Amino acid sequence: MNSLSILASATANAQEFEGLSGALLLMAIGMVTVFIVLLLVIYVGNALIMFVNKFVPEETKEAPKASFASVQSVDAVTANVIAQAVNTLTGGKGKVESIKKI
Amino acid sequence: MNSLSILASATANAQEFEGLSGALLLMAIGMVTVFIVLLLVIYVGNALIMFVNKFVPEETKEAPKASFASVQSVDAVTANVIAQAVNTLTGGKGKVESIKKI
Amino acid sequence: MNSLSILASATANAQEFEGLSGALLLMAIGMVTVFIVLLLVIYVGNALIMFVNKFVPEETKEAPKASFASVQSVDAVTANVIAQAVNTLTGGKGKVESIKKI
Amino acid sequence: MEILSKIYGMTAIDNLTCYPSYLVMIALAFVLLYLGIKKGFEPLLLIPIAFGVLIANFPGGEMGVLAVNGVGEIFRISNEALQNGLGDGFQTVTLVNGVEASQASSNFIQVGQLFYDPSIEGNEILKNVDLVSQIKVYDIWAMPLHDIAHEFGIMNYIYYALIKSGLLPPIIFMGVGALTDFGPMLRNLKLAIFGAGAQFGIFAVLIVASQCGFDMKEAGSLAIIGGADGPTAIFTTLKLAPHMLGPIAIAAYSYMALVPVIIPLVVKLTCSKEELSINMKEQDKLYPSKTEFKNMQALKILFPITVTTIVAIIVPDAISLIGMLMFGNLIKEIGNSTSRLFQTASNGIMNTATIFLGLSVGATMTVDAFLNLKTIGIVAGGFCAFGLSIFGGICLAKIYNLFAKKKINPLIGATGLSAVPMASRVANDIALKYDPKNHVLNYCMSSNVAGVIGSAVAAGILISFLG
Amino acid sequence: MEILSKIYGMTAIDNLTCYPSYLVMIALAFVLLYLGIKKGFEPLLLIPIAFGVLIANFPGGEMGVLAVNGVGEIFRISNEALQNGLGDGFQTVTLVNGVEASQASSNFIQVGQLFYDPSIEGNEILKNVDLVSQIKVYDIWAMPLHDIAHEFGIMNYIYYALIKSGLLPPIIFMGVGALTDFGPMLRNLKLAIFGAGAQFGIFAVLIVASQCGFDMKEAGSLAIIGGADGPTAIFTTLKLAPHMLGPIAIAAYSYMALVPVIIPLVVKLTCSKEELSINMKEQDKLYPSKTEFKNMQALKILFPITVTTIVAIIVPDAISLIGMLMFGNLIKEIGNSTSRLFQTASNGIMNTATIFLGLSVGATMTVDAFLNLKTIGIVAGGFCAFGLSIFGGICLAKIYNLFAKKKINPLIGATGLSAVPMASRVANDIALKYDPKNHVLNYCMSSNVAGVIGSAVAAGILISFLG
Amino acid sequence: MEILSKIYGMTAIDNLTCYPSYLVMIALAFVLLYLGIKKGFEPLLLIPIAFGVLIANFPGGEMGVLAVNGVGEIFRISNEALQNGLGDGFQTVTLVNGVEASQASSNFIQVGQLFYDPSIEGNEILKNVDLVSQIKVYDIWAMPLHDIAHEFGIMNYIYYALIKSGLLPPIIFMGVGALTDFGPMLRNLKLAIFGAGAQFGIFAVLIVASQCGFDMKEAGSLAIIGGADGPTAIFTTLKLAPHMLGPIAIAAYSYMALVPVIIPLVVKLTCSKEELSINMKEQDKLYPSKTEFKNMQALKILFPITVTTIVAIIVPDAISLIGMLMFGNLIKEIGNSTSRLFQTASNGIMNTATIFLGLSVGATMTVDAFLNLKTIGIVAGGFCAFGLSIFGGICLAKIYNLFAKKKINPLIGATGLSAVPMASRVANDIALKYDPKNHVLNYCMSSNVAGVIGSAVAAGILISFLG
Ligand code: NA
Ligand code: NA
Ligand code: NA
Repeated sequence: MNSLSILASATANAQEFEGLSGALLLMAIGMVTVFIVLLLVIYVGNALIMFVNKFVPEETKEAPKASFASVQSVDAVTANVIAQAVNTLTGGKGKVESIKKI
Repeated sequence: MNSLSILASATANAQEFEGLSGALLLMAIGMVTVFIVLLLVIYVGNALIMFVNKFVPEETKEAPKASFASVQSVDAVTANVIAQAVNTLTGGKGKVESIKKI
Repeated sequence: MNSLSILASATANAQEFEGLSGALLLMAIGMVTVFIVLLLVIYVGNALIMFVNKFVPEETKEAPKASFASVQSVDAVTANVIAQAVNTLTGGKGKVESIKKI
Repeated sequence: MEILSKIYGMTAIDNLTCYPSYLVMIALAFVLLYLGIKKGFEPLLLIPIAFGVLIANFPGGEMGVLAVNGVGEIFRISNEALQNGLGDGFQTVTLVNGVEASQASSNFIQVGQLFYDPSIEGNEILKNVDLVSQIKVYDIWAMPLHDIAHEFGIMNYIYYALIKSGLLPPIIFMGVGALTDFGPMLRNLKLAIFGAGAQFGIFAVLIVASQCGFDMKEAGSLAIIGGADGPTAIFTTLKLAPHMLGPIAIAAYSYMALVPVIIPLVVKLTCSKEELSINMKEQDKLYPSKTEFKNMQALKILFPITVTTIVAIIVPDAISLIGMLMFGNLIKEIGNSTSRLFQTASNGIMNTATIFLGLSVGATMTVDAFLNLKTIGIVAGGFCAFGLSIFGGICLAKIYNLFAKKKINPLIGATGLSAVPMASRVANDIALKYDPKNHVLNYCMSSNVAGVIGSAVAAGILISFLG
Repeated sequence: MEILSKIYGMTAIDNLTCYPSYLVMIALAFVLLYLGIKKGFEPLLLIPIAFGVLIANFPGGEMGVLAVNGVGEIFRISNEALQNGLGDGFQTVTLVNGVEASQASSNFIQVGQLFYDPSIEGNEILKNVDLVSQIKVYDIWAMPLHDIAHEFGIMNYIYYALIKSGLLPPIIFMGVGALTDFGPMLRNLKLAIFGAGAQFGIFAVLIVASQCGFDMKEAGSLAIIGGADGPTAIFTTLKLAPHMLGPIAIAAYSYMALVPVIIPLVVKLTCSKEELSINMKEQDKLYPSKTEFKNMQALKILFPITVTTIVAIIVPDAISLIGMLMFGNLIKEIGNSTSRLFQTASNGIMNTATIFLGLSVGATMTVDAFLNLKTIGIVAGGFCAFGLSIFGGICLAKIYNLFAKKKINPLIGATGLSAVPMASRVANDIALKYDPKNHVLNYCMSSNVAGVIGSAVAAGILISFLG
Repeated sequence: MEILSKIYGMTAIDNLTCYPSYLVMIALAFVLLYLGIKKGFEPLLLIPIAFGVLIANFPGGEMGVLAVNGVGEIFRISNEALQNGLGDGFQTVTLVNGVEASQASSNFIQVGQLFYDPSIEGNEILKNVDLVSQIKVYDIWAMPLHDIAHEFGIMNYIYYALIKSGLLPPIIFMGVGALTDFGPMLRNLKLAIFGAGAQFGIFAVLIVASQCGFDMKEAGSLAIIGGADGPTAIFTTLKLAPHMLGPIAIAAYSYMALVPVIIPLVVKLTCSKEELSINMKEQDKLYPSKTEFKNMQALKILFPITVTTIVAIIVPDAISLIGMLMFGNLIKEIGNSTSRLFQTASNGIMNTATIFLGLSVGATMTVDAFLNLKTIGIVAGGFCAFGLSIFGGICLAKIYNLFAKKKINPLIGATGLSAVPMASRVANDIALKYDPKNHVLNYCMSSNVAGVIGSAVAAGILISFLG
């Protein structure tokens, strides 16, 4: 099978599947492909589990922190958002008793 | 220098800067301009500081309140802002001890 | 009046309303229509009130829950629920003592 | 009186009385609103869709998505041409400029702000043969988007910019991915295979529909309802048979809302009490799995990348759906460093996409796109596809049980349908009815999530071979 | 020195000194920023608009929305053509290629990165007759959106994609609807009629403006300022007279910000102390309403659907505004099951729409679009429309009181203007000034919200008959 | 077997084995994902970019941004033409229809769903001379956006609508502005000048690159990496050399992530211990500033407006970047009355822009756009530009210290690079290493933020003179 015939088969269009036999062929193609894909997901998934267990067995504690280029700091954003919340909620008269990050 | 020659110089395009001398010219233009801009920012910024100190020396206490034309109330906004705050702050593990409205 | 003439009248364009008489005609059309619409809103609104009082007199307690097709879990929903809770609680003057995530 | 006549001319009353089919569509909108609001049928999608149907079906409102023929043409005649032609004699009109009669859209002509169907007798205006030559033909694929907005209103604009372009279904899939947890699937990876079995309904209904007057593209669009996945159904229909978008989307979301009815029905017809009482946890104790999970976090990050690669190699046409689904999932699982993106993908972007998708899909449901026999076929065929998909999953589980020692509850096959997570909840409830200790939820979630991948793959196949 | 010369050529200084009118626009931007920031004039809209005016008016920045003539043409000449033509003799140029002189845009030609006005003497370049033949004509309606961005910059892109397409005003109305509570209106449904009376200013100013040099479309756009509703004014102007968009939007939002000044002014001129002291609650006690509300929640869900249907039948052209308004309200009132959509419609979508609407409406305020006599007409006419609308509502209340036993405070007529909820608050303050126990807020809200519907209907009528 | 053959034909396997360069791109995607996820290299941008690279490089997936030639043409041949031509004899093909061989895009032809490179031997299909005449030419600038989506998939749509249009970089700058605090800069305004010195790397590398086989436009795009600012680099590249967008964006963001490595390296090579120990606070005490700040709030509101005006006058081409940056900052500093807009600009809009920018910039990284010698030049040249910019800032500080009494720590020069705020933190850590009491963070923030303005200005100059 050379690449030309591949190309031809890849470019099959609706007409080729007209009629009962075409529809049955499409069903066969479809169900086989769906099974192939999910079997691959299962097998490669299992390989992945083994890979992870072998090479990265420990949970990473600290994920890298998000940052935007040219962004000041996330703390500032947090503080700002909280300030806004309090401000909006209380109409300028509220107070935040305490904000804890555990 | 009349406006025609200005126009011509303003519309210089890539070809004019081909070659080493062109690139050097562009470097000179670029660095001079960057310095001009930031010097202007500094000088005008200082003027601004003096202007503010002289004419609006007091901090305004109450900024005007936001409103949308034909908008009823801000309950939705409040809810959203708090959601944002809680979300941003906790990142899954934080807690807001209390937000009080007096 | 057959549908052809209707069509013609419906497709009137700016030229037809040039001049003082045209503008006056447009004013008449406009004010009459605005009154018709708002009178209909009032009358149908009153009918609606009667309809609701007669056929759905009880407040439904439990609104159906939001769900996205193929949606798993609820981190985003959690944020939303908090927003809702805050909204309900405050009602413009309430206070949220604490939102804790342990 | 001139005033009242002009006001009457402005209103939609004349058109609504001439063409009562509009009233049918408005009534349908009310029914859908009722189902979405009161009955809680997938309210997030059905309510926008229903409202879209409502506002689309008032003549003159320009809020309906115009039907186009197979090559993207829209026909209109200017008001001047119309008025100039009134004095002439009338003749029957047949559209001859290359439009196939089989195209739904060729039957309809927008005249000024009104719609006229040349096949209806008494429709004098278009019988004037002189007018036909003055009908303006718009090529929707050659018009800039802002010109579409300018000529045909904002709903056509939203439709072509966001829906017909194929943008929103993958965007919604990004949000779905950001809200999906592959943990249960990873813990019971083997059960994912039932996400393949439960695509049976798609291909079975494809065969039936292709024998019942639908062409292959239409049959494929109809059949994908059996995938039980809204965005997938919409994406496939847009590629294969966009003129059937409205009914198929509504059928897909309605049946997904009816999962608590349909699954018990199919299960009752096909499964014995013994089968439904199979306790997965006891099976796990009898035949314990050797798999251990030392680093679930890393696994969950690697998994979406892996699945994307596999699907992209085998079914490239499914990559816009699966790729975006997995991207959404990835930015969730990475955690802190991409949580900003996750928040926006799963909230702001997804909700915005849902609103515009719903409204404009609803707006495609104009009279000629809905009131035809194919709609009945879609309603019936969609139901069959749904049922047969559940049946396919159950059968696969039964076949598996014939050969394996470690038995599998057929409910896990049934949830291969997708409709996450409602199908799993419904299946769990059924299992608990037979044995109050038999919690199958986590097992069902595996096949259930796999069903999303399965139906996206099926969609890719249909698009690849029929598109 | 070559360096400094080239730098000088790059700057906007030469253009700003040649055409000091740019400086006027920049000064205007500063004034608007001052009003928005310091005086709190509708800051959410006026600040983006003002910033849009600022960045639009530096020659070479490509951030201004280009004026087009009536058929959507833009004229430009390439730099090469310009430079090639420099050796030739100069002649006076008159544009003759089909451009009507009355179109504001035909007066201006963009040459390279600079703008030249052929009507200004000493503008040698365009006097070269050979150059005229080389002017390139762009048809804005035939250019794909990304080509508009490519040729004319992002502000034109945003303008054509979001504003000229008519998309953002309905989107903002969706957010407005999600933030509107029809409860007060439902509780005092009868008072909604004053939302009709207070459209008087629109049609009165339409008559005057049409007699003062504005054509009917321009007069309609100017008059709609009297609707006291920003998105409605923008939507109408886009359909009728887009070249006046900037001044009309700014006038509309400025006068809405001035409601606390304008309403007391009109009230003082037209109402007696007795009228203003009419206590609605006591009237309610004297003539109690029989209406009871057993299920307000259901009512609030049914109401937006009903209003949509009524408006869609009577004024189909108002449906994109009213339909989206009511859709926003519906997803709010349904509650839990659509709260995701409500959140996004009333926050993310609305704020995004506001930013882009403001910036690009501001960017339409280029020299030729603003510095002409019509702007004065808009400022004056808009004020009259505002005042006459308030007057119309008050008159209707007075007429009503002539015939009815149960009297109505004319302030409720005044708030029919809309400008929700500021008008109601201002009216309430006035009432309290005359009688500290006379809280009319809830009554005013009825006519106030009805005024939004009323002006959208008026907009639909103008678009229907003049568009 | 027919079934398996058809499945094989659908997969990307055949293409991946024929053209292993795809595998290189997929591997690159994995490397970038690793760097973004595990190493924390600018994850917000690099992870979407990496995922974009991944999904773009599966043949048949239609998720890659197609390369176009200099005039925006794309070449394709239909499947029918291909199949009809199969019977004929084969001949070597040379593309002759006006495409310059130097254009990257002309080397590649999309045939049906597959890509073929006519320069590779054994590529029989395109050797058929009859087919060449049937190659369809698409003009990307004449195709409506929805037609681009329809013909080339959603990634091309997103790319042309949001990226190539130049929209997203200014939008992201709006968000950046909303997250920037000009307070530290205002308090040490003099130090802002180092934001100018640290643009040296841009123009130095421009010279070198222009002598090493890059044309001036490409050299400018490469050089702007030295601005250490992602959106600025993307914006400039889009205007000057869009075919190099992918590698430049990745280089820019990677080096920004490497700031904690690059700055110490350059500092170590150029600065003595004495210089690094200069304590700014003590200098302040020795030579106290006379400036006092009576109203920082007003100052922070006036400042962005002022900077916008200055930049707009001197470098109009920088206004879309600087204007949006300052608008974002303005709506933040105004406070309460525009906080709705600030919230959305800095969250929803910015995150949405980041996702789509990342994915589609990644999707431009197809085989032919990346696997060429220029990529190596970009990687090397970008690094030099980065280093030289830091060097330039340091030199300026040293020169300043030669003449001034009040000495300046050269670290403040180094942070003129921008890469806010990481550069400042890194510089602070270095200073603390030499003297644990020497906190330079607040001083560094001044030159650091000024560096953002500086590189946007440099970008405007490059666009103005080379664009
Ligand atoms: Na499925
Ligand atoms: Na109004
Ligand atoms: Na920089």
